[in-house]
Amino acid sequence: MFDDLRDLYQEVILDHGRKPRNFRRLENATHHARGDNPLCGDKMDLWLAFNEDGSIADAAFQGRGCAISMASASLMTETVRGKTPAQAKAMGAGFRELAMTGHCPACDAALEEDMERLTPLSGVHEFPSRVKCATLAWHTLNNALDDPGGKEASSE
Amino acid sequence: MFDDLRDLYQEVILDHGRKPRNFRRLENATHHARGDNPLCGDKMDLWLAFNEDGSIADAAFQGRGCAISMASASLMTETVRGKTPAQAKAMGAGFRELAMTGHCPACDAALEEDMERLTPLSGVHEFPSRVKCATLAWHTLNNALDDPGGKEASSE
Amino acid sequence: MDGLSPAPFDIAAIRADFPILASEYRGKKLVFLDSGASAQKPRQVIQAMVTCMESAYANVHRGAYHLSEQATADYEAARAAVARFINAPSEADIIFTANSTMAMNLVAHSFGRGMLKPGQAVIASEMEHHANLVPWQMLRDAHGTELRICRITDAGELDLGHLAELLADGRAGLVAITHMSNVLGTVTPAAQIARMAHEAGAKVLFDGSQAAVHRRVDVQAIDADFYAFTGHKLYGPTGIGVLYAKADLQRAMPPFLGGGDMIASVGLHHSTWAEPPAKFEAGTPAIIEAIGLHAAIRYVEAIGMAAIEAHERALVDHAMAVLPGIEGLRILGAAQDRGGVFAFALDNAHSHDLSTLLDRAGIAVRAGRHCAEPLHERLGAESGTCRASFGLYTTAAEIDYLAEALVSARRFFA
Amino acid sequence: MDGLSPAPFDIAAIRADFPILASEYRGKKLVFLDSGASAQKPRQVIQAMVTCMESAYANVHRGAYHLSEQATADYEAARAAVARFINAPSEADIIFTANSTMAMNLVAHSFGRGMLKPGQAVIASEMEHHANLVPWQMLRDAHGTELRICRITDAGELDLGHLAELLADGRAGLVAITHMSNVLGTVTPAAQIARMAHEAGAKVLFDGSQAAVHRRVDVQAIDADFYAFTGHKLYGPTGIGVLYAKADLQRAMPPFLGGGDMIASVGLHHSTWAEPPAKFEAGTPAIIEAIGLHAAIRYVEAIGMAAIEAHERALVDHAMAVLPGIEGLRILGAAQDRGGVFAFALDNAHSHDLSTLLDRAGIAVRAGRHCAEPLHERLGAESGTCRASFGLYTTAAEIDYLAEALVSARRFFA
Ligand SMILES: Cc1ncc(COP(=O)(O)O)c(C=O)c1O
Ligand SMILES: Cc1ncc(COP(=O)(O)O)c(C=O)c1O
Repeated sequence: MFDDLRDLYQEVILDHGRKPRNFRRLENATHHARGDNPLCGDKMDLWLAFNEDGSIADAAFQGRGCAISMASASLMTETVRGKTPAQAKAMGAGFRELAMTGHCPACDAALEEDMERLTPLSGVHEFPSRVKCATLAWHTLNNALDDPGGKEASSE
Repeated sequence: MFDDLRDLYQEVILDHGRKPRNFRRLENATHHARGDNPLCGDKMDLWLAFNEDGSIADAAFQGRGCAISMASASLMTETVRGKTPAQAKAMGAGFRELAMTGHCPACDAALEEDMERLTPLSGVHEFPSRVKCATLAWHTLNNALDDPGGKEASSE
Repeated sequence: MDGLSPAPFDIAAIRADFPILASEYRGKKLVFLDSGASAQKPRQVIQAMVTCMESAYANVHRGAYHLSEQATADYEAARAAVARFINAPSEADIIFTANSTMAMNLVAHSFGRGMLKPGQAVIASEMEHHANLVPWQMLRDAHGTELRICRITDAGELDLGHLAELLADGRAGLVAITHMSNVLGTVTPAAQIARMAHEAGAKVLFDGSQAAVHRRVDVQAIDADFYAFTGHKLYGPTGIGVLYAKADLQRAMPPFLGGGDMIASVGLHHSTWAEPPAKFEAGTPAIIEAIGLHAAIRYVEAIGMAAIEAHERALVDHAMAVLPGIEGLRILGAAQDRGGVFAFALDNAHSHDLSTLLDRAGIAVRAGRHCAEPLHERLGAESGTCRASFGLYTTAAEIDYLAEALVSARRFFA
Repeated sequence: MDGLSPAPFDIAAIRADFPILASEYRGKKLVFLDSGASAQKPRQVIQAMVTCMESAYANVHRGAYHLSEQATADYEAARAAVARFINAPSEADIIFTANSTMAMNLVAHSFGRGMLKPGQAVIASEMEHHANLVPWQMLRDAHGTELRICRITDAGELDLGHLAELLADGRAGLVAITHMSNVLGTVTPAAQIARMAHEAGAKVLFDGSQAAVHRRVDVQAIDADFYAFTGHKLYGPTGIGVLYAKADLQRAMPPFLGGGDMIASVGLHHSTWAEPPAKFEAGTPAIIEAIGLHAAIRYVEAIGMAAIEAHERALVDHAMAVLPGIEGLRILGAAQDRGGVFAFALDNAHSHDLSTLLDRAGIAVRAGRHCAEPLHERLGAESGTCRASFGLYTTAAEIDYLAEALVSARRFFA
């Protein structure tokens, strides 16, 4: 009945949605933020720890949400590891573009490989009310980077 | 251009409108009320004095208003003279009926002659927003009779 | 058949009155199960609004020319129709607002700030829509009233024993309770609640946003002090709501918004207020929308509220026969008396994912917490539910189709 | 003609867009000179509302199904169009309300009670509509602010010297002034008023209910903090108004009404608010009406605000050339900069009688004091005036016909 939705719910999304990676509280985190999607009431906590060179050593999250938002957060925690804050933000910008339009012409070669890991989520662009589910994790990441103390982000 | 409006603005109305009778403050009044038509902002003061037998000895008014409301007040002060409060109220009820419907089947024979003096105003029934202009004086009369102290009446 | 029987409930003819129900999207027929959020509009309502704008439009209450007199008469006729619809003693008891949220806020400001004293309490319940909860929180914070929350049972019914406890100290000034839950479908025993409130010296406000659509409401029979509902859920346009308020309360309450039409006279420094209900209707009212609401009331009354209620009861019975058999499906609440609204969750699908799937099947349901967060917490459904809600155009076949789609959805996420 | 010239102002084509203008009453063609109270609606607006109800209707912001996504997109597109229309920096600066009266009341509550301190002053003027006066009286009485009234000159212009005096002690927190008088047509020097207010540390609110219809408004150019207008005067439906408010003020202001859609999260006892502008839009908004307003904005922009202004200027010039010659006719005010609105009185006819006569000639004008009692007192016109106000469909021939009717009316009452 829903075969044409396999584009949106690709196997990797269902998999990350069911078994999100890095789904835990990060004890040695220096940065934390809370994300909130008022539309569905989903919430997530994101923690970051850094290497001495300033790159992200570890990212982990906890929360509840739909398959899309869980998968997006899970994939994000995997892809931002080793990135500098600037790189992570650039990826977030690219991802938002991807989620809203289905592609990201601005994503330059340096990001390409990492962005590819995120492309399974590009199907949301056809579902305007679901775009926020996909971008919530990345909004929360931005907030954690800008304000380590833990301000609330919303995916508006 | 406005010949068909002669039904509403009969000569007697234009005459009473221009030169309202009993247009004065009544020094020996025992009853007073103030009437107010919020739609056009017109206001009037009505005073009553009584005979020993309880009938109305004198009625006078002051205020500003359109030709209809001035004429109606003027005619009222003339017709209520000599009436008991109950009779005056019955006339008021009859007049409201007249103003709203164009006739007053309920007006019994006793009132007939006095009501006839008021029939020039029956034309207002075709002008819903003007009915209040015609009835304001009678509302104010009711208030003066019920509450001699001078509460505000509105023609709603 | 004798002449007094209600007209048979001709669902095909009714559906033909709603142009949008014939629409398709991605090759799927629209199955609209979100009438509880806002109902679709029959052509009679659309036509009434068009006619007003094409041939009888002007501002009301202000003009002495025939077009304005006509519009005023039409607007006031809508008020009279609303009064008859809920059996208000007089059309003067009907205040038009922008929606029921504004109706509740009007009570919170004019009655709450104007007539309740700091230290008095407002009682709401765990199953209120945010529109009947947030205004009382704001009143508490601004005015120093207390907010007390009446519990519900696990079945989703109001816990009347708890209500009695909350009323016991006599400090409650207002009981503000839904007449029908927008999540559980629970219909509350309004007459009994009003009796309890009145015996304890409190006034009572019913949020009838849902109830007025599904049942015949009689504000005198239940002895409501305030009763609120909203046009767009009753097959009328957006932009118009209703507050019924008893005449003596309207007289005693200070106005809410200031402006034109609500005054008797205005000086630069002091003004006096118009008589109710004008006192509570500041500015140009929703004229076209009142006329649309009038047409909507005419529409449902031509069918008959009893017939509508019977139709929806049959749909609920059908849904409750068909759906609980679906594996992994949880339906919230189990009230004895329930209207055509219910929330559900699938054990392996988030409400948001589920609604995306159902949408692809053509089925419109709401996902989330339906402006009732506390209720979802109370029932252990923090991450939301899907909600199906019926209109007078809903069919049993649509419910069967929903059931089928739910079975497929569960398989999809397996 | 180069491609950049505005389309010629084709009055016949424009009039053909307004179905009601073809109507007759008692054999007289409608001459509608009451657009200042509420304008008539072009078929484009009517059609947009019909299309919404027939094929794209659902509640907004709440559903994850395509119909609701569509309605949400349409509703938000209306917000974006309003933002462009008044050159707001962002669509997030636009709050939809029920009308401009509610917009002013929102400011009185959220900014007035929320951010002004007792003892601070609000400055309004002698020529305000009640909607921009009564809320400040009510705020004074509830919150302890002072209300100061800026005088106008005999010509009906704002007395800027007096405004400077009222601002001098630095205690004013808000200047709330009309951008165009609904009685005199006076257009106020908004940029200058804002500059004076800001230099004295006050915010400024413009009541643009009339101005937005007759002029291109640029809230950034005049540096308005708040700007209010109303849909039904701009050829849109009733039930919808607009409040522009600067982003930092929106963030700082507490919400006004509580309910759904204006919250971020709700607990039984505490709630947090959504981001602006949602924070100020409680409950189901006027969806169909926002879509109608969008169509109205598209309509006037296709003609061009500059062309509309030029047309109305020509009409005012024509009226001021023709009417003052009529014996016994007084026209109120004589501002340098005036829009298509003017009030008049005949020496031997009360405004109410006069409007009844004009109505019989097919001419719709308003009689009374036009929700501006204090202004009428100020100008020695306590018993009211008639007011003629122009729309983009008004013609010079209609003004000539008015002049003719006034001459006859004077004779009638002679
Ligand atoms: C200058 C002015 N302000 C405010 C208003 C009030 O507008 P509304 O009745 O749509 O709230 C009007 C119109 O009545 C007006 O002309
Ligand atoms: C029970 C209940 N109360 C209040 C409301 C608010 O109605 P509106 O959004 O029209 O103000 C709703 C609908 O959203 C509702 O279902």
